[in-house]
Amino acid sequence: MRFALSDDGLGFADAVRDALGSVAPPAHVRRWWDAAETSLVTPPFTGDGPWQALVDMGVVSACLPGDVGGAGLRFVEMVGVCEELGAAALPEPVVATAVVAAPLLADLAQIVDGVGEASPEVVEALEQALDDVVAGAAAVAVAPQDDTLVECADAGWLLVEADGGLHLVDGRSLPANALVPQRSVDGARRVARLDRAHLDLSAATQLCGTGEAATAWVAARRRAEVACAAQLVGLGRPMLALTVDYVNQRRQFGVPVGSFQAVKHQLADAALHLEFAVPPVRFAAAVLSGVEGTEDAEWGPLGEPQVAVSTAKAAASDAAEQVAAAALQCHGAIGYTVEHDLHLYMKRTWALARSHGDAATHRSIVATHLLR
Amino acid sequence: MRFALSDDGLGFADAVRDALGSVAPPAHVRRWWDAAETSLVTPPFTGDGPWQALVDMGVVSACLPGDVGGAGLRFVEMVGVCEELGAAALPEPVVATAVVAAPLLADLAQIVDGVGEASPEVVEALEQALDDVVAGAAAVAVAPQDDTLVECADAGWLLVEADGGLHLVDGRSLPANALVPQRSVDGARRVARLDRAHLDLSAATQLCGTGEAATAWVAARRRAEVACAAQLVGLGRPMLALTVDYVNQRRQFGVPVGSFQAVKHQLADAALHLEFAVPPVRFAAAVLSGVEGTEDAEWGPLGEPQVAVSTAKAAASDAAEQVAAAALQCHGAIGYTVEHDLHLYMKRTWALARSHGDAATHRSIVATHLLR
Amino acid sequence: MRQTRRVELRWNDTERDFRDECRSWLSDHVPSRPLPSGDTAEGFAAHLEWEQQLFEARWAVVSWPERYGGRDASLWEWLIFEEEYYRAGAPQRVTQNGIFLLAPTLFEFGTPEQQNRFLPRMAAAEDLWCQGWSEPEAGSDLAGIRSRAVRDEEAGGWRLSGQKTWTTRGAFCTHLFGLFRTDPEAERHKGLTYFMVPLDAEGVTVRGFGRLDGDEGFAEVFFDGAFVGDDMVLGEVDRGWSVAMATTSSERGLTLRAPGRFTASASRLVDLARSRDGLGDGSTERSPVLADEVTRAWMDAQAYRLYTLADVTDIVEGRPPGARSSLNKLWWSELDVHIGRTALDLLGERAELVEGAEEAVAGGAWMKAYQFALSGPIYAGTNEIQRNIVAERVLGLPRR
Amino acid sequence: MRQTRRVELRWNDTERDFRDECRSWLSDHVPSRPLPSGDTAEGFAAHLEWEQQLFEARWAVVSWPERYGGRDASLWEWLIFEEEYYRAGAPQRVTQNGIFLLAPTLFEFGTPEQQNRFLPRMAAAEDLWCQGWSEPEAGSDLAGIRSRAVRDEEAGGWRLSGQKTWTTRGAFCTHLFGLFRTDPEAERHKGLTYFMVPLDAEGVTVRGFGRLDGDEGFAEVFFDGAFVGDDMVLGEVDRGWSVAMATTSSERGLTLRAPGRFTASASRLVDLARSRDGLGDGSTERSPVLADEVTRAWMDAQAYRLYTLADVTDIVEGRPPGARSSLNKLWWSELDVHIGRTALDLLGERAELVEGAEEAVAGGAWMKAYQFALSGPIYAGTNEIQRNIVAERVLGLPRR
Repeated sequence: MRFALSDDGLGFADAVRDALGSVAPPAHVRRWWDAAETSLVTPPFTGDGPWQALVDMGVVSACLPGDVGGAGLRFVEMVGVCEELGAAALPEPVVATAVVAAPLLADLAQIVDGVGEASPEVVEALEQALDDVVAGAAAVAVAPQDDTLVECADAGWLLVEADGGLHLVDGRSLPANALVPQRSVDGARRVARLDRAHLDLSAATQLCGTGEAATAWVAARRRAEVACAAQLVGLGRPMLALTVDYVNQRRQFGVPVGSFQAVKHQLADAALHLEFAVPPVRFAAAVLSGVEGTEDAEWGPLGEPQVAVSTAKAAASDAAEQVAAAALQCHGAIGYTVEHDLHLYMKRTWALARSHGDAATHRSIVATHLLR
Repeated sequence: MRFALSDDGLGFADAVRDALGSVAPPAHVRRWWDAAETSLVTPPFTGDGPWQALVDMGVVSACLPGDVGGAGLRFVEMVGVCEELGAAALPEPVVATAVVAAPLLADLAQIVDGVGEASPEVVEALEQALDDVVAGAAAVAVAPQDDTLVECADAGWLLVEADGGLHLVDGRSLPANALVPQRSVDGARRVARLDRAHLDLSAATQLCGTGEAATAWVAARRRAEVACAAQLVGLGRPMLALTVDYVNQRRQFGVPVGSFQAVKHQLADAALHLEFAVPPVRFAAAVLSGVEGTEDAEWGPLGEPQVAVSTAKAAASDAAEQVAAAALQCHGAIGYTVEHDLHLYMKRTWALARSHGDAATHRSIVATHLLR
Repeated sequence: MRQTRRVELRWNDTERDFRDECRSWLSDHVPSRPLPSGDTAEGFAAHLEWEQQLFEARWAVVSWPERYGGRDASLWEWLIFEEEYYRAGAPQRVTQNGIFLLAPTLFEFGTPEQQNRFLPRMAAAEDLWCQGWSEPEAGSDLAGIRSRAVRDEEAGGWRLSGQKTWTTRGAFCTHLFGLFRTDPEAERHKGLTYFMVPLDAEGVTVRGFGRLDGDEGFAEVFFDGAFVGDDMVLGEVDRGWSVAMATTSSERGLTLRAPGRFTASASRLVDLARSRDGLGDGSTERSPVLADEVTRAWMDAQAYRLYTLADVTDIVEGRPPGARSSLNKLWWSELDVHIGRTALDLLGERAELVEGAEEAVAGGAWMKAYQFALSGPIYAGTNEIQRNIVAERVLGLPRR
Repeated sequence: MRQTRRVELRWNDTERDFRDECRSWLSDHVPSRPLPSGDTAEGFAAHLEWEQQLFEARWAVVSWPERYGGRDASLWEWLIFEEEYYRAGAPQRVTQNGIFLLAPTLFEFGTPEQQNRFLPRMAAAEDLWCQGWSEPEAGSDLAGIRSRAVRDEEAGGWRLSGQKTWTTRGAFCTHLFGLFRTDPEAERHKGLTYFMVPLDAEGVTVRGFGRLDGDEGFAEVFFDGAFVGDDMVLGEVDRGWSVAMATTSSERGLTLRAPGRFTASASRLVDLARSRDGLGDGSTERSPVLADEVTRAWMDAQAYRLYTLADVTDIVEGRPPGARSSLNKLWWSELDVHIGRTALDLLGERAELVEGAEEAVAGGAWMKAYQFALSGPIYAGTNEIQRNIVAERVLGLPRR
């Protein structure tokens, strides 16, 4: 038994945190906000900047197998990285590409290869997409059939779920009106609605419709849920840190605001819930990665992948929202301005807490498993 | 518009509070606890003591019409009295008799009189029961068909709901095994399960089965719910007062415990919720009493009797439980002993909060009205 | 002998007529499409037009005397007005800070000359007042105010210097009211004076800045030797604290937050829950859990309404609410957050979408409302301060 | 080069064997009917028998060295033991205060003579230890202790006087450990000494009194010149505070509250919810709301389990938890209250019924458990104190 990040996973997360500290400070996030004033199309991110830095570090392709140029990491080795990407409120679609879509592409490539079902065009597109990920030339997004929002408004590649299977669509060939950008309260978010009426889903884009593909798809969606949870616990940290700094420094009634018990207890509670949300998130990542031992019957319902995932997302959503609320209240009026950085993290928290299923939805999933 | 107790209602409540202060101190409640050590049969209460004092003040018969010896008060004039009976944690079944069962008896007597449906035996029993209430010779309890607990383990009269109508049963003629006393966490409570197998419900006990009787029965149950809510907000007051006294006096770390913000805020929150539970309780009583204006469409769903009632009970249950929790936590270990009076009120709160429908049940009733 | 007072839940005929008139006027005049936010330059202008319409129809300040543009409305009628106003979905009141915070102080402490000069123009939205309480170092702790007013005997007035901040709609207003330190030797609550300041005075600089919801709703106001005459002092010199307390107690008390706003929001929340954007067909397990939250919010709004009716009864019968107004503020501010939060939970994934997003429900109004609600537990004395007040003044715990 | 450490969620073969042995023994020996409460005289005797059985099978103190009756079990094995113990519904441990609070201190500060004298008898439930921390004027503020120990040079020991209170099961125990003031001049944390005291010593009087749940679970202990020898001092004279802190940190930390107790309670709550006594057929709107509470409780118990696994990993790898043990205490104590409260909510009207009521579900065990849980946020340092500690020592807020 050893329930902690692996040395590799921890080292990778530390390296990403250090890198983001210099290439993705709050000022970087604000540039995405500023860009949204004039256009909701994603600003270019494939040039210099954090995206390229993370490509160079091997983050974007980390979960791809070695033979296509990745590092063959399991999701569980990346969960710490997802926390760091959350803590930086990074606008670039790294999480969606690296831990959700890219490994799905790899899974599908393997399935297609084994079954030989897809058309040559789509096999070629698949290779091209994988190459793009390795080169950092494009982001990849997924578009589920239930029409939840697409998390990257102009992904280079799009994996679209439609009746009968999955389609790989070249984002750069999409009609302009197919992905409709949606303005978010978080000005650095770029989400979009997929307008299927303007999409050409033909045999030429159909990847496969086998049971194996469906399994890979479910796994990808679960990774998305846990990766979102990991970002949320990550987001909690800068909110808490900013607040601790502020209340230590701000004086009212002749003493630091942080010396009031009401402030102490709000922040202690927020820290408590944040700390206790981390283990469920990391455990869910381990379950999804098939870490040895997770199949042990001793885990009980928690060993069922969807229960582990939903437990993680519910805990992370609630904890991050609690931290956000405590942070704002303890900042007082200064936190209520857009000149202070707090809102950058807080608004992302509001968005992610309800993305990929909110706490109530995930608890109802767990309830069904427990009480059925 | 005048939303406050009437002068009469307020004066009556004040008089009851004063009287209970001398005839029903915590030591009186403890006598009922002590009696439960040896037997769960209700100790005699129709002699000296609070019951007789309240009979003498006209509380027990207050809601009966003047022509049978009552004072003809509406429930809304008695809601303040119910709060005081709650605040004293009075063990005697005054509420159940005075505001629930006695006015139901009076309603039924009127219906029976008008319809001429019941047997002469039962008409006579009805008269006898009313006389007993006026004389303070017996308590009256109700036993609904859903077999909720009967709130007086040895009522002189029992109004039993059974298929097809209501029955009036002479408690003193009941077989010993018909009312099975149930030990409660509150040693001063005397609740019982009615074992219908040992009950003789014949035509001789059948009061009436008309629509009017059903309406009177529904009204009685709603009065029971609101009266329970009123007792709960009443119970909150001594718990809060004991705690305020204690934290003002108890010193730790060189200062009174009550000077700590964590203590202040818990108690401020408890007081807040208690204060805001009172108006819904009194409003519900007004609606049930048909106070002029309550039928105004401006009230919206709140004007519907069951919505008003359920809003009151949910708010009172939650508020009283919150006060209990804050009171115990702020007392610390001393509150965790049975030598301190706090537990007398706290345990009654736990019981009443779930009696006559708990908060979740009543909120679900309101939800159904709002969202159907 | 005095007549016995009973419970009375009927509005009398005058009140019913008042409601009918109000409802009918609002139904004819409330813009069918919501105005743009009054906390932006463009939206503020639109709101000003609306304020002028209100004034002309004598709905701007119903509880004021007729000579200032009011209707001498009773407290009960004022409650009715507010209920109808919010139920009709009428625009936010950008004149609110003057009318609800400064005016009660002017009525109590102003000279007749000041009253005649300022009140009618305030009612007509000709003068637009913002509050200048907070400073960078004085938020919850108002006594920490550092802005100063130095006597200019020659000019017959005062020179102001220092900085105010978090001044709501300061960038769009014409006047500011607030406290300045007139006795630099005095400590904390002492030596402060209540001034009214035209924002176009020389030496006053206003800089707008962004609020959480993106609107330019806040301003910093810098004073660099700006001159105001003695006629701009409200109440006694060096006694500004007690003058201001009358105002902040209005801010916390009944006048700022009639229940109408919250019962209207709660009704809209219920409507949202019933719609397909809310609980939809109610087929998931998640639905009853959210239905329960909606119900809690609705019940809490009703409790606030009933509590206010009881409060007004007390006031009318001469039992003043006192420190209980802190209870009010705790209740409505936390209720408002709960309503907003529950709406976001109902909207789920779409909660993040705001004005301009085609998929946003109600144009993103719920997210906007939530962000606005979040300021409630912060301004007008944080809820931490309010809880202290309840504990110390209502319950009698030691002040330490 | 050191091997790269990975995530590892498998119990190794030794641990699995340990679990199997433990589970099988418990399944053969746990009484099929719950024992009467160990906090009554009658129940205490029954629990003592059980403790002796545990000891004979070497399950009493699994993590202790074999020479004292333990199994040298690792922290992981100890977690497994606790999980199996509570899962099996085995009796409460009336020896707990000695084993979990005094023993760690004895291991750290005791002389070899003290260890040999006390540990085996403690493990065998021959000596029964209660704690003597609290005094009427020293609860959360342990430094306020007034009980005194005065040097008796002639007799080679100390004379104790004063009063301890809220001593759990004090009426049934044989020994007490606690702090006494040895330097009357010293203030607060200084001049205290850690003593072990036989309760049958002359000058010691024990008076049991009733706990919330009605059991005689508490005692007051009065000292009137009771003599103890130097061999009953644990650690250095006048340094008792730091000795005691090691113990209270055990009380707050890992050793007192393994997750097994809470995961077992949460599972029972789930079972209750699934039964007819709980949500029944789930046909009412109320059910999903309560199902949500049950799910929260279950999830929080799982979070505690996972947090503990991460904590133990840290400890095993040499990263000590430090002040984070305050987080633990906050979590388990509030989780425990939530589990109990949710059970009462499921039971509704029948929640009030207790042992002896024919209609009581599970013999009233849930109400009993709820009342027990309510002590969690109070004892071992109130949760208010714990939140201060988290804020000050984990987050770094000013102590004031």
